[in-house]
Amino acid sequence: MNAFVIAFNRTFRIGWRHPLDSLNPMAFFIIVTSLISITFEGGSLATGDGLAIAVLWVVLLLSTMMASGGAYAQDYEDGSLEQVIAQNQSLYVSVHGSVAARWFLCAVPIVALVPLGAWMLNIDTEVWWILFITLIPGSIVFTLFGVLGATLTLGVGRNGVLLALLVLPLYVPVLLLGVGACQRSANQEPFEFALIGILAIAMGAITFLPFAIAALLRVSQEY
Amino acid sequence: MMEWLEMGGYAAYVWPVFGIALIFVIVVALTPRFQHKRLIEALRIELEIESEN
Amino acid sequence: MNWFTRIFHKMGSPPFFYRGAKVWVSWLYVIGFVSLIVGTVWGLAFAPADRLQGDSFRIIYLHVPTAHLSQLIYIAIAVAGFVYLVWRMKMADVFIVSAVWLGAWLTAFALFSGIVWGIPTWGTGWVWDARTTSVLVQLFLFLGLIALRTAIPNSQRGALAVAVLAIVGVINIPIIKYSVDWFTTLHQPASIQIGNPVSIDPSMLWPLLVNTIGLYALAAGVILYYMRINVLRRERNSEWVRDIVDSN
Amino acid sequence: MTQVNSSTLLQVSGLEVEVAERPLLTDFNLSVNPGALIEIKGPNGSGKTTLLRYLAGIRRAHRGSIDLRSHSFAYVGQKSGLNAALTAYENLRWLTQNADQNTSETELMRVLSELGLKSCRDMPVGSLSAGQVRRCGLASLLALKARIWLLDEPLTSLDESAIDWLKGAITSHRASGGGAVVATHATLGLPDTETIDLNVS
Repeated sequence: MNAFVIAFNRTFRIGWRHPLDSLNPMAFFIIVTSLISITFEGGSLATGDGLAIAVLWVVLLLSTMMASGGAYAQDYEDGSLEQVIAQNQSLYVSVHGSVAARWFLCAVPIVALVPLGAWMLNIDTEVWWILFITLIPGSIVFTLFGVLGATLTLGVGRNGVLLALLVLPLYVPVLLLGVGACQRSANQEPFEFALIGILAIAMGAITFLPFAIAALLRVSQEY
Repeated sequence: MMEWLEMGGYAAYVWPVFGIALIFVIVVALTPRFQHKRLIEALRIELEIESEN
Repeated sequence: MNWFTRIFHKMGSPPFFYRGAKVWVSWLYVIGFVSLIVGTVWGLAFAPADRLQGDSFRIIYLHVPTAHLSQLIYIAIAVAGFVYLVWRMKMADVFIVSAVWLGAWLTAFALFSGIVWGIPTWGTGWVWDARTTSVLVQLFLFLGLIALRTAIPNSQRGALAVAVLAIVGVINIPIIKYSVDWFTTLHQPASIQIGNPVSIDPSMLWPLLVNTIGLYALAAGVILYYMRINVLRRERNSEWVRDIVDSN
Repeated sequence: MTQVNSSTLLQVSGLEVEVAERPLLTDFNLSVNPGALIEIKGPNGSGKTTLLRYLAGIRRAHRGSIDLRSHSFAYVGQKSGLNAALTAYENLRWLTQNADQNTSETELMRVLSELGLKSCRDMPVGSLSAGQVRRCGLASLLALKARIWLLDEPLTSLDESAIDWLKGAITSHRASGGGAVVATHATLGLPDTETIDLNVS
């Protein structure tokens, strides 16, 4: 069977058995969004305000990072990672499967909550579709970088802050392009450049980051 | 001389930057020297203990 | 084996490097200090003041070299990371470990001097434009590299992790520049631009050049010095280190 | 030198085993022939586990070669390789898929019941006892149908009956032309065992 399918099935099944790993970031997303809208004097954030879009993106970024930060930690602990490496499956393909499953588990539920967040933050309904279009590739990149950060810090105890330090700078371009595209669209200005930019970054990340992740997984066994 | 020190009214900006740079350069240039000495000393002690055994 | 691979291998040999680099360190220190003193005195006392910015522009003599050098060090670290990734050359990792701290400090100093320079020049210490933002992100990347290297004591693993992070980061920096450039055109009027004098008078340029050379030389000396220390630390169990310790 | 045999299952020549970038073994040679049982002995830190990880391909050799001759192998390390959230059956199925084998459900069930884990089929591995988890890991030996077994301290937390079962399994594995390399400090006590003492060499 294909290494992609095997890794996808396994990661998805394990994630399904740990629903809290997906639900906690979702709860985090809702709570932070509502806290922000409360502090803007009872949700008086002006409609069409660019700030609301930026807030939504940043909260989504943080939730996805939280959700994907635990990737491979269990596999590393329980020895299934060494089984994958020992049996010489294509680690690159396997990483793809695993990341795809993780995206479905951790990022898709949060992206699905975006209408709720956008409604709480008073974002114009006309902007919602562009939010979705940019957030889907954006969340893929966030997940990939999150998994990269997780593999960088594999076996390092209590790695929450370290993960944030490593990963957040890498999130900057996608964040800027995504927020910019949504804000421009809200102002009826052209935003194609940003959309193309996000897609290009997503393609690059999908192609190359799994190589880095695979290399890090392999070396994590060479202690 | 005083005129030069005033830096055309920008003394409060120019001198702190150069002062911190001076400290920075001295610290950065000298630390490896101390570290090197300390490391050699530590290695020497290691060797001594080894030769005692 | 041609001459290039021979030098490559020799440089990769720790005892050869340790002994050979000693002279280089001294010379680089001398060149660095002399040029820095000459350049700074020249810049502070003899170069004319800028027509628009007055004497505050003299910060350029420190700001520009440090900013450039910090970027160069980041790129060099990424290249060394690539070398480590492909050839597993241990000296590349030694270089990374020896250069990160200096890179982080230089980046921090470039930011600091930029802020101090910005206050009188554009009336604000901070502008979220492409250059400042990318330098700030570069500082975060340096801090990340340092944190990662200290968190993973196992040297092979830590080295690889740092190499990967450095490469991913160096690809990110130009992307950040472009995306900030695009993003800020939305928000900020083009009235504020970081001072980059289009035509700079030679009498102002010379001290800058001398200072740049001095800083590069001193930094190269410091990095080489740290590399010597790290080589010694890593090879502590080998025969040649014992000889050196005995002779000291 | 070890004699090179056309039917050799696993051929190791000139291997350098390093731990934390320091060579622990240099020029290590080993060949595993059909029916061979090789016990690797040595005190803690002598590199038993590391050597086995080299053989399994988890660590890559920088010097020397490890030739599996495209034989399938099963590796049971000190970590079980089983996910706590998945059931015993799911874990076993994943291990076989991971080794690119299609073992049928009936076969997997037969293996589980042979190890007394039939009732645990649908229980997550996290809820099993240490001994049961260990058995489940060893069950993968039968599920994988591999020619070469690489076992790291297989006796840990096994009870009498499980040890007997393991000895029987290794014996029948050898009888059917398989080979096994076992890193252990307590000998299995099986006939015709080749012993490699890492402390001596």
